[in-house]
This record gives sequence, C-alpha cells and structure tokens, in this order.
Amino acid sequence: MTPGPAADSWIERASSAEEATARGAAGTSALPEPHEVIAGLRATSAARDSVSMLSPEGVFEPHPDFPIDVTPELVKGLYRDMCLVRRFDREGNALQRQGQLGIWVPLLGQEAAQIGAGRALEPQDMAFPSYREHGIAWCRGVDPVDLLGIFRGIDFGTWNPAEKRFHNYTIVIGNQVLNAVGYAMGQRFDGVLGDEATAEATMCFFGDGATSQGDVHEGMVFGAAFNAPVVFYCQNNQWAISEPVEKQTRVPLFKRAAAYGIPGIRVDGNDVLACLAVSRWAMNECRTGNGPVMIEAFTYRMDAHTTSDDPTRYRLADETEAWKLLDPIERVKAFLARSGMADAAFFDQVQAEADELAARFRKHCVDLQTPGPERIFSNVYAESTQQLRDQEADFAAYLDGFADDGAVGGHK
Amino acid sequence: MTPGPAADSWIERASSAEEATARGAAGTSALPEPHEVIAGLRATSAARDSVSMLSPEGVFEPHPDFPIDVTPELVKGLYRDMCLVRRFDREGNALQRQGQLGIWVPLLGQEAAQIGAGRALEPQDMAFPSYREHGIAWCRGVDPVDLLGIFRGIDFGTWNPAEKRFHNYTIVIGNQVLNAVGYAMGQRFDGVLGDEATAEATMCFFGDGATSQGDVHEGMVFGAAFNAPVVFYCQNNQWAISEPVEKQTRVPLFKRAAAYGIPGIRVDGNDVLACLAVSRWAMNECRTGNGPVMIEAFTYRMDAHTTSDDPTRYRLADETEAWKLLDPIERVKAFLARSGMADAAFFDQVQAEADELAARFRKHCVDLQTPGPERIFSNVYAESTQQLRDQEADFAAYLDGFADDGAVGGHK
Amino acid sequence: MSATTLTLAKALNTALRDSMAENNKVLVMGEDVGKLGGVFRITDGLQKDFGEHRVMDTPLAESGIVGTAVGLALRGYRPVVEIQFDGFVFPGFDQIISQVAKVTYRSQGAWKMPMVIRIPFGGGIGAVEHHSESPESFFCHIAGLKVVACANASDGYHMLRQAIACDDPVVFFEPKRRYWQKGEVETATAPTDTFRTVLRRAGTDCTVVSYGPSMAPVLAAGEAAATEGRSLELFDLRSLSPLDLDPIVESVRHTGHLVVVSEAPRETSITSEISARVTELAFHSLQAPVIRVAGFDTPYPPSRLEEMFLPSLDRVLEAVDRSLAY
Amino acid sequence: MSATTLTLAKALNTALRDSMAENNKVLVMGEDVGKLGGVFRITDGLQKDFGEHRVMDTPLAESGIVGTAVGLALRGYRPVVEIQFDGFVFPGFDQIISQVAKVTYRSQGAWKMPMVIRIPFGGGIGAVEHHSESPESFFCHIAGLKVVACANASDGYHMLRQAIACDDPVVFFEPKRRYWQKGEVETATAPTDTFRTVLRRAGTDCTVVSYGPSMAPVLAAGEAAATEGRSLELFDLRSLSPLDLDPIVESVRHTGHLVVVSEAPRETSITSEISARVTELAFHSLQAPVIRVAGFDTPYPPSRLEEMFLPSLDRVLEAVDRSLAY
Ligand SMILES: Cc1ncc(C[n+]2csc(CCOP(=O)(O)OP(=O)(O)O)c2C)c(N)n1
Ligand SMILES: Cc1ncc(C[n+]2csc(CCOP(=O)(O)OP(=O)(O)O)c2C)c(N)n1
Ligand SMILES: [Mg+2]
Ligand SMILES: [Mg+2]
Repeated sequence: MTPGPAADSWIERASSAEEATARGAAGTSALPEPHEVIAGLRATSAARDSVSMLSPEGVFEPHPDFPIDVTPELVKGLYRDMCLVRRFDREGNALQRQGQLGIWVPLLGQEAAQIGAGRALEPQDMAFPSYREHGIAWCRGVDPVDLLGIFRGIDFGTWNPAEKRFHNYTIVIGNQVLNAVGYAMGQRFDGVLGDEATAEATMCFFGDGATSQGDVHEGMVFGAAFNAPVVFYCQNNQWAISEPVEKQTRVPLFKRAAAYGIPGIRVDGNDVLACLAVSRWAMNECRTGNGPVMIEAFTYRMDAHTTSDDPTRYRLADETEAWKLLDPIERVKAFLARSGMADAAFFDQVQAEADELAARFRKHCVDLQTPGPERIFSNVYAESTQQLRDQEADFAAYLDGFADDGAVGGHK
Repeated sequence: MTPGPAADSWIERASSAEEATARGAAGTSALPEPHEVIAGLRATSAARDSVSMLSPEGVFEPHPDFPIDVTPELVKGLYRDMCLVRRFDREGNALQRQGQLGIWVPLLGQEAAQIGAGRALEPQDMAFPSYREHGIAWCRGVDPVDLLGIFRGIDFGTWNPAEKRFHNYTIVIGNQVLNAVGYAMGQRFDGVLGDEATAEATMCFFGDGATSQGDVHEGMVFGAAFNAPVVFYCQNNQWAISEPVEKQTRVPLFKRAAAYGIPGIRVDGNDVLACLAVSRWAMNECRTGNGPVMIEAFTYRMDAHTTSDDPTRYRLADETEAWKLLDPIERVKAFLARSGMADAAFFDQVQAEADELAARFRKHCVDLQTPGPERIFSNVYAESTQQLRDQEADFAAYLDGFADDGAVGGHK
Repeated sequence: MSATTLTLAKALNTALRDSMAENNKVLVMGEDVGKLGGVFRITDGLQKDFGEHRVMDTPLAESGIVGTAVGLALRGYRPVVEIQFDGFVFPGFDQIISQVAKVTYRSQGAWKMPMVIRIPFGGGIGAVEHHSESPESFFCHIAGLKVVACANASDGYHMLRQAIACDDPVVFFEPKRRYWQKGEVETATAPTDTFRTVLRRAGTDCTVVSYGPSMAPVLAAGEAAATEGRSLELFDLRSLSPLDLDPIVESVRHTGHLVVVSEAPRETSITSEISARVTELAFHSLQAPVIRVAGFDTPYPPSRLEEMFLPSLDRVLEAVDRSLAY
Repeated sequence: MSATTLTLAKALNTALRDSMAENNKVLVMGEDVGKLGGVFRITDGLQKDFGEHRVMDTPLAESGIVGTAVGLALRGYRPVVEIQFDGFVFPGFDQIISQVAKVTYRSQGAWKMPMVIRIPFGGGIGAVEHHSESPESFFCHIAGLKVVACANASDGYHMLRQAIACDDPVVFFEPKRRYWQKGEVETATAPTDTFRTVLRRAGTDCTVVSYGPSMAPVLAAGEAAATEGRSLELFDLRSLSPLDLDPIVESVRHTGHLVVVSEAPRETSITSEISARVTELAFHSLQAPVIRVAGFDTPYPPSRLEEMFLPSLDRVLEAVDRSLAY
C-alpha cells in the first residue's frame, strides 16, 4: 500500500492494536482482565528485538553485537551494586512508612537497568537523572545519604553535581533531556570526543511516560542536529504512575530513534550484563563522535510509583508476581553460584555490607537537621540582590519578635 | 550491528551525513557552494520514496497504490484553482510592496501541495491551517478577500472558521497541530466515522521547520493514542525562513510517522494529481477509522519567507531557478494541452478570471476601513467583564477629550 | 435535597459528576484521572461511570492535554482538564496563552472556548519541588482567561459547576492542602454568581482580603484578633481575574486599613494588583499603605521550611498591627 | 576610543561581538541567527566571524533552545539565546521557570546559570499577531531571574555587555520599534552597574517612570509639559526585576505624584508592582494615588489599532493632569 516505513508502521499498528484492545478494555472495568495480564507477560518474556545475555534462570549467552568480558570481578561487582542499591531503596521506603521521610521514590526492579548503565559511565562522563535514578547516583559515587534531604524536605540533594558529574534530580518530566543534550553539545564544542580514554559523553535518563513530552522530542531533534555525544536512556518500566505504556505509544519506544536518524536499541532491562554491554557500546559511539544513541531498557516498576501511590487501584498483583520471576538480582546470583564465580562467603559479605549501609542510611536520615530560615533566601542568585536581602532582614526581624516567647509563626 | 529499525537508521544517517556535509559546508561560507545546489536538485528530482504521477514535463503515469480518475473536468479544475490562487498570491505581494499591506506570506511554488490536499477535503471535513495556506482557504470556500485584514492589520481574518470548517490562521508554530488532533478526537467521539459519504476527518497543515516543535510531536502522540481521524500534512518547502530542512532532521520527514505507528507517505508536492490522490486516500483512511496518517509534500518555497524576508542572504538563485523547472502549474498546463483536454480558449478564460479576481482582491484591500477602538475591547470574552467595560468606557471618555480638536493620541 | 457535609475533594468530585450527568459534552481529561481517579482522587469513579471517552487518561504531555482540549472545545465539547500539580502547568503555558485565551478574540466570537483547567495549588503538604507552587498571578496577567480559586467545600462545588457552565476558559485553582477539609454543601440551591468577592467576617478596624489556601489563617486571625479586641473585616476574593473589588473598597472606606494575603511570591503578583487598584479607588480612605503578606521572592523552599514561607496566623496579625500602628 | 553614533540594533550587535571576542565561552544561539543574522539583524555577521559552533542556527523549538542553553551553561559556556519575537517565548517558558531560574537555588550554588535570553518586545511596528507583545511581567514574577529592558543605543550596548558578564540568568528585553534609532555609544568607558534606575530628566511637579519602548513618549511628554509650565521628573527603570526604587521614592518625596508607563496589559503587571511598592515606601508623600498608563486588559489588537493601545504622549500627559488635579 505505502512505501517501506509506512508498511512497517502497518505491522506495528496491527500488533499494537491487539495490545491496545487488550489494555483498552481494562480502562472501563475496575480491574484488569486476565487476558490483559497475559498480554503483559507476553510483552515481558518476549519483548520484541530485545538484546539479552543472561536469562532469568541465570544462563549466560554472549551476544554477537555486544561482546563483553564476563570476569568474576565484573559480575560480583555488579551483583554487589544491585544488592546495596536495593537495600537502601527498601530502607527509604521503610523510613517513609515510619514518618522519617515525606516521600520515597522506589527503584525496585530497575536495579539492572540502572547499574548496567551506570557502570558503563567513565568518571569524566556526565549523567542527567530523573528522580528515580538512585542506582545511577550510586555508580557516580554519590553517597546515598546525600539523596535523603530531597525526600525529607531538607534540601534538593547535597551531592555536588558538578564534581560528581551527576546532575540534580529533575522532577519536571522531560526537562533534563534537553539539558543533557546541551551539555553534550558543549562536550563536542570542547573537542573532548575521540579515541582517547579521556573522551567524554553524556547519558540522560527518562521514563516511558516521558517519551510523550515535547522536551524529549526536541532533545532528540537537537541531539541529532548537533551530533551531540548523548545517550538517551529510556527506562520503560511499563507504567507512568497509573498509565500503562500503551497509553503513550503504539510502537516499541526504541523505534522512536529511527525518526531522528539515530540508532535505537531495546535491551532486557532486567539483565545487568546486557544493559552494561549495550550502554558501553552506546557511550563509546558517542565518545567517538557517532552520537546520539537511544536505548530502551525494558524493565518493570515492581513497587508503587512513589510511597504516596496505590497501585492496587490500577494493576493486578499477578502482573507483578510474573515479573518477580524475572528479578534482575536473582538471575545474577544464580549465575554466580552455578558458575562457581562466588561462594556463600561472598553472598554473606554483600548482605552484611548492605545491612551496614542501610543502618548508616537510616541514622543519617533521622539525624538530619532542618536548616534555618536563611536557607530560604540563600543561592537564589549567584549575585544576590538588595531586594532579597531586605526581605530576609525583614523576616529575621519578624522572627526575633517571637524570640522571647519562643513561638514561631507556623501556618495554620 | 543493531536490530531492524536501528539498522535502517544507520543507512539514514550515512546518506543524510552526505547531505549534511554538503549543506553544512554552506553554513560557514557566505553563499552556498555549487555542489550544494546540485544536492538540492538531486533531493528534488529524486526525493527518495516519493509518490508522483505527473512529471515536470507533463507526462502522466498512474500510481498502483493511489488510483485516480483523471477526467478533463478534474484536471481543468485543479489547473484553474492553482492559477487563481497564484494570481491573488502575487497580488498580495504587490499590495505589500505598494504599502497597502503590512506584510504578505507568499505560497508561490506550493500551489499543487495545497490544491491537491484542499480538493481532497469534503465539506464536512475540518482543516487547521498555519499561516501560508491560502490555497487551502480557497478550497474551503473562503473568499480570498477575507484573508486581507490579517495582513493589513485590520483583523485576524474575517471568514467564519466554524461555518467554513477552516480554522483561523495559526502563527505560533505547531500549536494548530494539537488543536486539530483534539478536534479529530471529537469527531471520533461524535461517531461520525465510517463508510458513509457523510463521514468526517480533519487535516492539519504545518511546515518542515515545525516538525521540530514539541507540539507537533505531542500531536502525533495524542493522535495515535486516540486513533484520531487526522491527517498530518507537512509541506516540506525545504526552508524554515533561512534554515534548510537539514537543520531540523537527518532523515526524510515522512519517516517520523513510523515512530508513532502511523503510515507516513512522501508525495511530490509539485504534482497536484499525486497530492490529491494521496490526500484522498489518507482522508478516507481517517474517515473510516484508520487514522492518523502523515503526508510529507515535498515542495519548494519559490518566494521569500514573507515580504519582510531577504532570501539572497541565505540561498542561491540557482536553487530557485532549478526548482522553476519543476513548476506545479506548468506541468498541468502541458498535460492539458498535449492531451487535448483543454484548448487555448480555456487557458484564456482562466487568465481572465484570474485578473478579475486580482482586481477584486486589490479593490477590497484598499477599501478596507480601520475599525474603531471598540474592536480592541470586543470579544475578549464570550461573557464580558465589568472590569473590561469600565476600561473601555474610560478610554472612550479619554478619546472624547480630543473630539473637539480632532487629534487622537497616537504613540510617538 | 438538604445540605450534606463533604470534603473539598468530594465536593469537587460531585461537581464534576453532576456536570457530566447534566451535559454529555462535558469531558474530563488529564494524567491518571481514569482508574486512579487522579493523584488526589478528585475524579474518583468518574471513568467507571461515564466511560473512557468522557474521562480520558492522556499521554504524559501538558501542552498536548491543553492543546487537544482546545480542539475538543472547538468541536463543541466542554473539556475539564486536570493539571496534576501547579508546577506542571508550564509545559502547557504556550497553548493557554496563545490559543485558549485568544481563540475567541481572534475569531471575533465565531468560536467560544468553554474549557476549565483545574490546578491543585499551594504548599503545606510537605511535598518535593514543583508540587507546592502558586502560579495564579501568571494567569491573572493573561487577557481572555478567567481565574478563580475556591477556599471551601461549598465554593468548591458551586464554583466548579459555574466554571464548567461558563463559555469562557476558566483556570480553576484548588487549595490542595484543604482537600480533606469538610464543609456543608447545599448542592440543590440555584446557582448564583460565585465568581465574586464574598464577606467572611464583618469588622471595623482593618480589612483583610485573601483567597484559596490562605483563607484559613486569615479566618483564624479574625478570631484571634477579636479576643484581643481588634475587629477584622475578612473577604474571600474567589475570582482572581477579573477582580471584584467593590466590596473591598467599600470596606476600606470605613476601616481605612487593608492587608492582602497570598502564598504567591510578592513581586509582580496578584497582591501587587490588589494593592495598586484599591489604592487607586480608595486613596483618601487609606490611613496606611496596603500591606501584603505573601510568599518570599524565592523559589519554593524545601518543605521543612514551608511553615515559615507560608502566610501564617502570626504573620497576618503582625501585618494588621503594622497597618493599625502606621 | 571616543563615542560613536550607532543604531540600537548595531549597538546590540557590537555588544555581542565585543563579548564574544573577549570570552570564547560566549555563544549565540537561536532561529535564523546565522547567515540571516536574525530577523532584525542583531547577530549580523557574527557567524561569519566566529563560526558555526559559536553562532548556532538551531532547530525550530524554543524549549529546545532554552533547554540546551541550560546544558551549555552547566558545561561552562555563556549562551546568549535569541527569541525571535516576544510572542514565541512561551514554548520555552517551562524550561525558563523550572530550570533556568532554579538551577542555582536547587544546587545551593554548585551550579551557576550565566545565560542571557534576548527578547525583542513591544508593538508599534504594524506586525501580525504574537509579534508585538510585552511579556516582561511574567518574568518579573519568577524568582531567580534578572529582568532588564534597554531604551537606547548606549544602554543597549552596556546593558547587554553586563548581562553577558552576569553569572545569573538575565532576560533581556529589546524595544524592537527602537532598533533603528541612533544614539551616542561610548564603548570604551569602564562598565558601571547599568541595571539601575536612571534619571532622564529632573523636575519638580510629577514623577514619571517607564522603561524600554515607552521611554520615548515619556521623554516627549517631559518636553511638552515643560512648554506648558509643568515640570516632570523622568526615570528609566532599566532593571524590571529586581526593581531599583530608591531614586523613584526619593523623587516622589518632593513631587508627591507618580505616573507609571508601560505597554504591558495593566492587570497583575510590572506597573502593579511599582504602584504597590512605591505606595508602601512613600505613602505619606503621595498626594494622589499612583496612576498607571498601560496596555489594556485585552490581547494585542490588530496593528492598525495599536496607536490607541500603546501609551502615547497624550495619554501620559492626561495621566499627569489627572494626578496633579487629584
Ligand atoms: C511535566 C510533568 N507533568 C506531570 C508530572 C507528574 N508525574 C510525576 S512522575 C509521572 C509519571 C512518569 O512516568 P515515567 O516517565 O514512565 O517515569 P517513571 O515514574 O515510570 O520512572 C508523572 C505524570 C511531572 N513530574 N512533570
Ligand atoms: C513558536 C514560534 N517560534 C518562532 C516563530 C517565527 N517563525 C515564523 S515562520 C518560521 C519558520 C517556519 O518554517 P516552516 O515550519 O518550515 O514553515 P514555512 O514558513 O516554511 O511554511 C518561524 C521560525 C513562530 N511563528 N512561532
Ligand atoms: Mg515509567
Ligand atoms: Mg518550510
């Protein structure tokens, strides 16, 4: 009927129409129908065109296009990363339940997608997270405790984004994609691309829902227009709060890349080795001047959107149960054990480390002090203004009025 | 290296890299290099995957996928449309030069792209123009004189957009695409899709530069998500003011469609029969519930961006000369003459009609009266406010103060 | 039917439900408004009862939501758009200012734009960045929009009904930290014009005007002041644009003092406009300049500091004292 | 080097050129700023001399322009962004308010945001819709931004130099209908702080303050009033946020009258803020309320009507009369 790509799109439409109906029907009924869950599973276990290396059962099979040297150190390191990140993520949830945090944004289930990408970054690379990238923060050398202030309402994160080369968490969906592209344009202008080990690139993170935002589109348009060394790393965790990915797109998200003339790859986001290998390849493409590249990490949000969310209103436990079988950490543990790369002592030691981290995480949280009013007025500008200094002085004077009787003006 | 679509994209990148270099070189030099112009020509005469039926020499060859019944009435009608539209477009330019209009936005060169699309619309269909769609306005039954107030600064267009089913001109790039998708969603909700002759669909118009805007992306995302009966009709006239299309994209624009799971077709935008056949097909797809569809009409902006623009600063006359050989009207005239569908009398009569229209267009323009101050305050709201009525009354009183000495407060 | 006690959230939900039942052109659209019922549950149960075409979970894009709502309005629908949080309206700002606000003017009335844009706004819920902002002032500067804010359950119901019935675009601000506050709602009463300033407490010493979330500390200040022998006259604006200032000017003529309270940063804000206009209209009656109790000219601070940022009972009383002592 | 006579357009072009020559981190980006030199030719010749990496024709997307400029600034560049016309800044509004204005605050100073967003603004050129707007008030309400407007060639040069040198984001408004007006520019003088209110004419009867395109009718009004024996004291704000009000308050203390002039629609605007603040600071000195001469609370009208919409010499004088007669 129509030329190549359009023909493609017919196929896409057909298949996604099915899915759409399956999912669509659910919109009207209180709970998803069984066949929907099955659809979900099918999508999962056989995500079309997906690059994978380590099966859910822990069987490793190299991928011709993405060679990776699977040493014990590497696998044990990745396993440790994922365990520690999951551990403090769970502690974050617990701290919120106990009223120590106002909210927590769990990454449960996305450990492989994040550690695989994060470990593909070199110190000189730059990363632009959304708000769920605790695993990337970990790989950038950000102390997890520096995340706590955000969720306790003390600050906006206390790591130094310039030094860690890990930008502040960005909450407005899509904004960081454009910021990352601009940073990568700067890397190109600085002439730091090439074959040297010091070559730089940028990776930015966003979700399946974010792909609908104009900023993500414009990011890809600008990235392609300026050959920016940036990897667009989309964690498709199947949900945007209560909206399944089918609400955002008819076609697999990695296919968006072709529209901008950049490579797009879908990887099993629960397979840390595949995520690492593909991310390394993508970052190298960018470092050597062949950017941008798009990666869709096909994974699943195992927990609620945030601690304020109630997923039982919109998705079946069965769906989550099915994904449990695809756990990103379990398969690595199985692989380590079966291959004899690691013994019980190693697993125990990681467990101990994790508990230690969790304890430090918790202690730091409860010890956090609320800053004084000066924080409200600080760093609004690099070069402050008289108007703001006056406002701060007026408010200080006002507070002094309560100094004697100790009361402080709290909103009623 | 990477799966299907990514592989595609490699090809795209390779080929468009060439083009990019060709074009890119020009960015630094004051004027385009000859090889660039050639590149431009190549792109033209052999726009990849382009649907065409009527050659620049006026030879008609049917297209298997887009059958069209080429009757004398049809071809003569299209010829007449294009001649009349071009004629008043030229008159618009002249009126601006003579100070009768503040600005004019010429469609010269895009007559086939617009008449082909416009004549594919049924009375019940809806159209959302940008600001250059004088040919679409013509097909919607809008009297060209109703466009004049926009460019003379008298009003924002005086046709009734609801009755003509032709929305107001939209100047903010991309906005109308989302508005069109919403309107088409409404058509779907109203249940007016189907096989009946009364079935409705919507067509929206935007340029090559507009494709970079977030709104156009979101329009395609929403259109696909809600199966909206909307045709995204992109007139790629090769330029966004001074920026060649290569600044916006690495790949042919119609390939954007695949990213949303909708068909995308490139048509020779200077071939009115191809534009008509493809547009009819696309609108029927939408009317029968298979929307959205994207069409890229590959054409050329023969004149300046607007009468305020000076294209000699950024493009070579040679490029324009080369496109002259592909004129959308000449080829139809040749076809009509060679096929004996029309005789000299017909051409003379169209010429006479055109001159008549131009004269009426000019007279209406110079006779246009500037409205009074009440126009400033009218229709700000459907339900006006006391605040605004007071403001209007105050201003009227202020003006009365000058009534005696006749002077009116004009800004210095 | 007699009055029932509802939370503000439930009152808004009921207003949506009643409007949708009454007119099948009324649509609800936004992020997570379907099965989830919205993150604040304002649209709870509506999709189940009215179907997926009338309560639409949209793709995640605010310009897309507002821009398609414009098209739906042109088609004859009356879309009620939910913006999930105040800080996320800005991707849709261009469509609001360039299309929503101008379509009627541009078409000389050939098109109407009956659209409601619901925005939960304000702080006080201990949220992260972008979830506690007060962007109403931006919209008050845009001709072609009507901007209102409700402060209690009864107004929540009746003002939303009126907004949906209005043939002009209405930006509807909901004080998110009051969603769970209960109030009497008489849904049967014939609708009167609720987009007008309303007297909340009569008084003689000083006039205090506010809206939305800050009405609570203002009403509390009225109580507290009374116990200290100062009589405050309190007004709830309800309509932020256009402003209904006559009752306030009247009041100032006898009190001679005016304090304006809002969470929005002070500079170039709704409080600036009220101060300027009332001073123009009651210059000789004012015994002190209009005093503004507002947010500071900073981004919204980390939430543990918001109690200091937000206008409080104490800050209102201190402002009243300053005005009276002027 | 001594003073030269330049048009405002050429003065701005020279400021860009001098800043780029002085600091190779300064970049220019926007639509048609390369070969075309911008639709107003403000960037004329810069790409030819500094190359495509330093003067970038971008894809057609304002959020993309501003959003990538943010990233470039984080990388250590000093992007100068051109928005083609006032009405087209809104697609970039979200990036401006959510990122440009907040990055420094969010990172507690770890990041700086040295960015200039140039916006040709105001009417009077007989343009079509969206090409004659005055959106400055929106930006004055955004903490974290500095907002300035130049009114003549000399300020155009020195204020743009200062904006580019500033480590905070500066929204830089250029009165497009004054681009071709000539003025003396002394480029050699050591830069002083130009983001301050400046006295344009000393007087005793009434203070008049304005900025940007409206300074011309205000200065003309000063002349005209003098011939009629009324002495106006005229100020050019230059900085719209933060406001430098001390000189104005000082002036009002001896004139007792203030008229504020701006093209921006009146409601919740920069004129509201000036009126509110000066009244707070000089209440007892004011013999009349601050009078505002501003755009109407309507969309910008068709251009043949703009002469009535824009503050004119006559409207300024009439306001002065009203103030003095109050
Ligand atoms: C512009 C904007 N609109 C709405 C929101 C509210 N919101 C926060 S997260 C979210 C869903 C994001 O989904 P996705 O992009 O898939 O990322 P995920 O949360 O699944 O990691 C929404 C709608 C927001 N933060 N920003
Ligand atoms: C949001 C926005 N930004 C900038 C402009 C200024 N502008 C008007 S037309 C134009 C170029 C449009 O190019 P294209 O989309 O290819 O349409 P064409 O003019 O070629 O028909 C630009 C940048 C605008 N109108 N709207
Ligand atoms: Mg998601
Ligand atoms: Mg074009």
